[in-house]
Amino acid sequence: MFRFLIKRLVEIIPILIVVSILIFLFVHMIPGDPARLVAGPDATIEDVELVSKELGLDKPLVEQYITYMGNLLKGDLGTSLKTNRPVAEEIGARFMPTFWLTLWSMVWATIAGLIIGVISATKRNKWPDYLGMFGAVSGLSLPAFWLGLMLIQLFAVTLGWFPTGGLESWKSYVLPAFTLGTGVAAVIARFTRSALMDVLKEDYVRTARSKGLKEKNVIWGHSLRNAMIPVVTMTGLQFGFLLGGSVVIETVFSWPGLGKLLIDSVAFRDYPVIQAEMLIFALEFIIINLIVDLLYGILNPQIRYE
Amino acid sequence: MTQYLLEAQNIKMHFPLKKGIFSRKENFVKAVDGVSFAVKAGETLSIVGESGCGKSTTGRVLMKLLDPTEGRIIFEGEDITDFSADKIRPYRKEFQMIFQDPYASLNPRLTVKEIIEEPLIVHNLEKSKRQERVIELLEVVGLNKYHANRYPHEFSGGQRQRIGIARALAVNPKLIIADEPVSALDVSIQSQILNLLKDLQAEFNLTYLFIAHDLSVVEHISDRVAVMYLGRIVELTDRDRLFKHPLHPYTKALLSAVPIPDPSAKKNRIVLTGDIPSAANPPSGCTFHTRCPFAKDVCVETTPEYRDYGDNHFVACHFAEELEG
Amino acid sequence: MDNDLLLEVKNLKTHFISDSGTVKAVDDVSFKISKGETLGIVGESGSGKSVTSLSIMGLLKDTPGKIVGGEILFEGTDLVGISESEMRKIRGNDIAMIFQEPMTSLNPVFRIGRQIEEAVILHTKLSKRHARGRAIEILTAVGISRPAEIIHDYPHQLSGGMRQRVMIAMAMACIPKILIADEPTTALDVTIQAQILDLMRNLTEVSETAILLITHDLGVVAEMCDRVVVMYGGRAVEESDVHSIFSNPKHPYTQGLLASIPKMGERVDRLPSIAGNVPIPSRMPEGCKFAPRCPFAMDICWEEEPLLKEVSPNHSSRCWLHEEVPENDSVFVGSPKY
Amino acid sequence: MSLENIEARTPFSEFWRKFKKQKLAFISFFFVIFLIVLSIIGPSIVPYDITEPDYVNVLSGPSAEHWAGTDAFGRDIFSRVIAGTQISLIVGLSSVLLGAVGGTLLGLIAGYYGKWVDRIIMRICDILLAFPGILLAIGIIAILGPGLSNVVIAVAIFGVPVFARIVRSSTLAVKSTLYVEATTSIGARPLRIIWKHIFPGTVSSIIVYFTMRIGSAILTAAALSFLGLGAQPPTPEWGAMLSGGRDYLNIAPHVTLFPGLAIFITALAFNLLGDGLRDALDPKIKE
Amino acid sequence: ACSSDSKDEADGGGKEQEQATKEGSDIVVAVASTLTSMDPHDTNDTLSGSVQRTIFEGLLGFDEEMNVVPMLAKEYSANDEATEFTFILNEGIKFHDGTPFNAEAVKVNFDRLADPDSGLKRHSLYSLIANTEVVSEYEVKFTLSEPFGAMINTFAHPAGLIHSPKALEEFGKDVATNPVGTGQFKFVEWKPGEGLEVTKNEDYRIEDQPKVDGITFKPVTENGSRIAMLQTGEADFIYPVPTEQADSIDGENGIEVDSKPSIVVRYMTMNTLKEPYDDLKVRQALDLAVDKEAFIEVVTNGHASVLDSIIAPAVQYYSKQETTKPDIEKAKSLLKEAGLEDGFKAKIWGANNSSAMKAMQFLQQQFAQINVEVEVVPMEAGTLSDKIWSVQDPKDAEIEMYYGGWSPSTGDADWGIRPLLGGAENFPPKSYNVSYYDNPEVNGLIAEALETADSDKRAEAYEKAQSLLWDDLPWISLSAENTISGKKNYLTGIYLLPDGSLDVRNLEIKK
Ligand SMILES: Nc1ncnc2c1ncn2[C@@H]1O[C@H](COP(=O)(O)OP(=O)(O)OP(=O)(O)O)[C@@H](O)[C@H]1O
Ligand SMILES: Nc1ncnc2c1ncn2[C@@H]1O[C@H](COP(=O)(O)OP(=O)(O)OP(=O)(O)O)[C@@H](O)[C@H]1O
Ligand SMILES: [Mg+2]
Ligand SMILES: [Mg+2]
Repeated sequence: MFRFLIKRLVEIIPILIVVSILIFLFVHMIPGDPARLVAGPDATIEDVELVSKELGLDKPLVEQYITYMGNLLKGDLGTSLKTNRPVAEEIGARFMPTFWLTLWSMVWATIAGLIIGVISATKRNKWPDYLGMFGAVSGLSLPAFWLGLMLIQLFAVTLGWFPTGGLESWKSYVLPAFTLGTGVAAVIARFTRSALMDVLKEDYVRTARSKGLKEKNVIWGHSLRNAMIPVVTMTGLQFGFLLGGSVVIETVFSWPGLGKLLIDSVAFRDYPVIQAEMLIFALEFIIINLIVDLLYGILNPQIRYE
Repeated sequence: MTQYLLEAQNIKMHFPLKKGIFSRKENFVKAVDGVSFAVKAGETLSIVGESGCGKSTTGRVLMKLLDPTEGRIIFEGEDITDFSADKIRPYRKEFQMIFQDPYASLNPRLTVKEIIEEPLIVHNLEKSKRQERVIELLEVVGLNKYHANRYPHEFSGGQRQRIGIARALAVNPKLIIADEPVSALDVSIQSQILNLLKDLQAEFNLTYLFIAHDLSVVEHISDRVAVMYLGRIVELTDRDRLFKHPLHPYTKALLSAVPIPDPSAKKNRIVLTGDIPSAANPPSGCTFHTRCPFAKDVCVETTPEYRDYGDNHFVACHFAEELEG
Repeated sequence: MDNDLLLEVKNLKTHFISDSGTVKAVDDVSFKISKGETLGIVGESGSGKSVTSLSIMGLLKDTPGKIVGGEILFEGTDLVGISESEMRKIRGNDIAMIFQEPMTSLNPVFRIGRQIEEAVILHTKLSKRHARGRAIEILTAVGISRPAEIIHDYPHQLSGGMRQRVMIAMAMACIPKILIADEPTTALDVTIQAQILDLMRNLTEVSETAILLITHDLGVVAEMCDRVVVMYGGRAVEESDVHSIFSNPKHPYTQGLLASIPKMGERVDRLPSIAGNVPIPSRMPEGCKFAPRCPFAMDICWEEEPLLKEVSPNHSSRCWLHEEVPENDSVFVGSPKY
Repeated sequence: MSLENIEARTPFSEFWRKFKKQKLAFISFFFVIFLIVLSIIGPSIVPYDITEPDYVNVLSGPSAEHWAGTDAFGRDIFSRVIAGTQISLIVGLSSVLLGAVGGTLLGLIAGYYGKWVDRIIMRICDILLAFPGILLAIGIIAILGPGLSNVVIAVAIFGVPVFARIVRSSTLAVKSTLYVEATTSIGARPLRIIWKHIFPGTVSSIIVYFTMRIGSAILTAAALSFLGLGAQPPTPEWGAMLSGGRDYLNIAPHVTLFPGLAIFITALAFNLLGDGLRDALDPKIKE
Repeated sequence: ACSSDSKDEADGGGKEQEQATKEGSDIVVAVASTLTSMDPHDTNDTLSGSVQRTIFEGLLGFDEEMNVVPMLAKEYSANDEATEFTFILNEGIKFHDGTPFNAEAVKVNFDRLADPDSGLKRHSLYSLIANTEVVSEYEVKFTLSEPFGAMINTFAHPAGLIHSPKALEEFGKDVATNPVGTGQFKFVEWKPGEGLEVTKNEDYRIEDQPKVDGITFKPVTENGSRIAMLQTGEADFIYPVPTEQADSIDGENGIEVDSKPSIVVRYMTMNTLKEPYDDLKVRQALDLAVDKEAFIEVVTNGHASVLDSIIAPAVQYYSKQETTKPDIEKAKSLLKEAGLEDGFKAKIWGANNSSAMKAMQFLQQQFAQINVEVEVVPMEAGTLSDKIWSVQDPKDAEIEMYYGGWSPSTGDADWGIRPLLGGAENFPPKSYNVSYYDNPEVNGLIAEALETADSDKRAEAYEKAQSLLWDDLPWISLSAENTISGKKNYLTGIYLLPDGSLDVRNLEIKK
């Protein structure tokens, strides 16, 4: 297992290099001159040129890439063109809020999704199933910003239970985590339902029943763990997406997270920040895939590492 | 030397073993590990053996659906082993396959006509003649033209197997590799298909390579029989010889294990101990030594030679002579 | 002998009701099993063998199937009406079952040990430790050589034969009164099949467990069973002791079946065979279900279904021929019409 | 009994029978048909001109004349929502269609040819997946310019890797079936095999995912509108209407409510339809 | 309740309502975007500028009417040629780090600004400073390389705020995150994305000020969320308040909305090098088609006033022009005269935020009346700037109509006219003249006004220029915007200046 981990970690490096080149090219392909944006609309051409020189944007692209990669290898992500702060600091400050928000969203969404999914699968084509799936699909069909603004109106402004936004205490997590999680809960519920329905048709479920086990044990003990295998992949994927930060929710809830930073950086063509964020997303994806693979091994002994 | 229709020379097929996502592929499943035999025109050669011993894989290699790890395939004296997909295409007319599973081997989305027509299209038969040929084939296998526009799921297992046979016959092949064509069928249908295969052989002078695990079926249909164990042929000879004077201990055990549908029959059975070893990790020496009641030290150490015991009775056992009595 | 009667199935009817129609999967099946006896059920695919066994086990709940008639008397109580919780006490304890597919019938994510212990703990209230002991014991009994190690393995680490042995161990763990074995060896090779059949025979001899053996292999029936029920199209068409079935089959279907299997050592050029196809269960013919394939079909066969009648002592058959042509036991011998 | 006289059960009738049993999906199916009809005739049956402003009557709530009230320019929201069906459906359908076509091709190629072709295609898809969708959209819209067709392209690109994955996995499944092997043994060329045998085998999973994806495509387009990257005004695209009205959320909630509801119901209908299709097309689910 | 003309209602919503109460003495200000920098010399967004104003002071500043008022400087003088500016400084002032404020400190700051190599975004404002001379401990003299009449306002510009020289030396470019000034509040902490906190400067030079313990600035981008924060009391002061909601929240939940004229103007430019906009008649026709009153009602919900020059009334040297009433008939006949009786097709560019889209749609609707079919092309900021500034040859410029806004941050007419309409010198990419308007007469007047520091002469030149521009219509003037802020009614003395920066000098919490 240790060897497996090492091997997987080593594999990350070439992927990140390819990703970094792609990102670099993509980011520079988007029209828009950061110097102009940084200097502001009332800047004169001299200002812009000055800024451009200051930021090193006057150099050829290849040279810029080499500098960028050189710094990257030294562990230096550069400085934000917009705020002049080190990129590491900009991202560092926003990473944990995004991470915790994602984590809490995933936690409730997974629990709720699993419960709804199990109930739906066991009460297939009866009203709890319809209700559960209707609820789940509704969760997928609501525009997030609308839901967020509605929740703020109800729970923050009218009832005053939770803050409207920002990150102050545990209460700050409730509304954004709820909003962010609804879609995920819906997806998990649907995946769980269909995976469990497949599993319930398996022979070993019949075997479990033939032993005289209670239905509760048959489902939660014997079936769910098997059904979790596809659910885990999907949950991992969702987790990966959410870790990138959700622009819409961060905007609505004034959340100091990565998604908002990305949008702001794009608006300013803040290349170092965009590039660093993208690299981090790619890394997150890889790590999550790794965790999913490990979970796979735990859930399914057939694919356990040697 | 007689001209063989098909010769398999020391065929090996090793699949890289990918055990889950966590390990590197370093092991191989030796599905077929050095199989040689030759099929004469017009005869039926059967291959029997237990599940996983490499029967289907051998069939697939001979059909050029898999590229063997080692060995040569000679068809009508021509070595076709290394032919590319394009080069082999015209030869495919000459040998066709019937599959074990009549449910999975027919595309559920195509009508019977489309299924049977496909080889005709692939081998460029004129459009005008195809329709006729399809109806002709349907009749040959005991169906009729009313069935042409139906979908496979509307047919019973036996009927589907007939469709599969019609497809194989469409291009007038010389050789048919039948991979357990009756195993999935009901007992009462099995005999219909066996009879059909026999009739067709007589009518079109077909050569069969018949893969099976049911010894009573094999005895009924074959001219010669090869017994496989763990990727190798352990015994090959005429049907009568094999059933009356088996030499290899495995063949003997196999024959004695077949349940006889007669409650008053006398059973003196050789019940083997142990399980079939895995093809990924076959035992040393004679691969059968782990279950062989007569195994000696030499069996553990050296692989027995596959030799002609006389009268084209091939066997791979160190003690074939001693055990004969 | 009647004191030994364990299970009596009377006129069982199990239908699958869906909006596309009713499938009468089992329609009038009756048989009895006594202590220590092995009853075989043979029949073609779809003839209702598995549904019969699932009906006895009360495992139809998750399917659209429903017992619509008949009784299943287990030691005098009718299992058809009893509650799920009472049924659970019987399941796995008094009546246990092994399934056709050893490859898929074990839960892939749990260790072997746990899967055996589960049933033991449930029905015997043994402690976990003792249950483990019992698991090892029973694994030894089914001929597994390193039981203490095997209980830590996962199903995929075992071969098919071993898995089926584990399944048998699981079923035998609580020493049931009846073991229902639904095609226990169909997926196995002949040499392994021989081992498993041997094993089952020995086990039941020791514990006096009765076996309901479902199969389509007449060879297996001949070797294992005391009595045989032949099913066709959801009906029991013939029932008798094993010897008279093989030596003196009454029903044309049974006769055809016996004739059409190639027998080792008997060379024939062409096999006799039953014409036609296995009927589609949702579209069973009126009258006798075998009529469309029967070489002796008469007008009445198409119109009215015959009843299962005793045609000689302890030998019943469901055929109009017995009414018309008394004792016509040599119809197929010598000159098969197929 | 001969087979000739049993009533023909084509794959379609089998599907239809199972599909009819999915009540929610069945209703959704008719709703989707209704939506499609509405999107065709909608613009010509609306009571008001959808661009004509009425500065006297801005932000008035639902009333007898304006069933869903008016927006900031005094335009009739009901008419705009109805007329917007067309554009929103086109965005949803065409972006998914585009993504599906691209993804299906990639998935078929990756799945059929395997080996390095597969690895390269799948790595590209992974990278595409890891790319934040919004950035991709901004990039694409920045490069190609604003406008609905580019929104469609952006949303389509999100779909490509997902379709590719799905199609690849069903390609692998179909590729390993005996009937594909049988066709290979006949000597059929890869193109024929892919087109005649493998592609039809993947269609059901494509259709299922297709319908489910439409809902999220409409929502993605709405999220792009939220960021100001959506349809050009005054196009009555629902997402644009919804995000345009968000500044009035507490004074004129009807401005967002109706387009929001339209998005919700449409997404819901397509999702439920997809669910139902999955159950009806999945051979594993037998009643 | 608040309308554009109730300038003096600094403290009052119209409605009677309960007095809200506040615990503690720290206030929270929610703002619309994230802060970029705390280095005034290197900042170009108003928001960061207004936060900097709480930490720093400049030599001069603005009052509520955008008049230049003394701050760190007691008094100032300039020579007639507008090349020499002398400041007498207040004495006894200390920076937050204890460094004394004196002429040397001023010199360090302006040398930094004037040095092109320092790479500061605001360098160009001060690039004319040829020499800064410490005359005495509390007197500095600036010498410009060429006359620049608007220089006084430039000194009052938020970019001219004074850093502690010690901090500059210690932190270098990192003063951006370690601001040390002389202002009422000391910098405490700035968490990226979360907000910036300042605390009371106990040693502030004016007794009793400031009256609150600290301020936290929080970025809250979404309008609805910002308002919700004010409603729940999570924020005490928010800005901007979206015009749509300004009236509805005023007077509820203890909220007062303050809507006051600003120096921000909204207009639509036309590319005067391009057909048909090169024809004055066409421009006149377009102008006549737009109902500006309606624009203000529909687009800004009344929180603006009709722009009756090309600069806002609060800008220095503004001179009111005659507004025209919309006249569709006349507009049509003008088009006919220009040979375009069937109208034409056009594209209007603008930002992709909701208010710009609204404005562009409004214009689209108005022009439709004279058969001018306009396609609205909203663009994301970076793309838009690229489209505008990547033009090398004016003839290649794609731009036709453009909806934009301008805030002349110096408060002087020069910065309100020159970059936008100041001739070929200011065509993109050099500056922001997207009308590609080049009128020698106007150019002459602009130059003339810069050659003197004499207010009267300058006023005269700008008056002429404004009138010329008004008639020549390089753009359609739409509105002079209001700045709208919302606060809890226990706050007094906090308001927005016309340039959008925040004044908290007299901030107090009513108990
Ligand atoms: N594509 C493959 N990749 C890896 N292993 C394979 C592959 N195909 C077959 N094998 C392995 O090769 C061995 C022989 O398989 P094969 O299908 O030839 O057996 P068989 O004799 O036909 O068995 P059966 O009677 O069950 O059909 C088995 O262990 C199987 O798992
Ligand atoms: N869950 C189900 N839903 C609907 N019909 C079913 C179901 N299970 C079984 N049937 C029907 O009942 C009939 C009897 O099936 P059963 O499984 O008992 O056959 P069998 O004799 O065990 O066949 P095999 O030898 O193939 O196992 C079949 O025709 C089948 O279609
Ligand atoms: Mg095989
Ligand atoms: Mg069965």
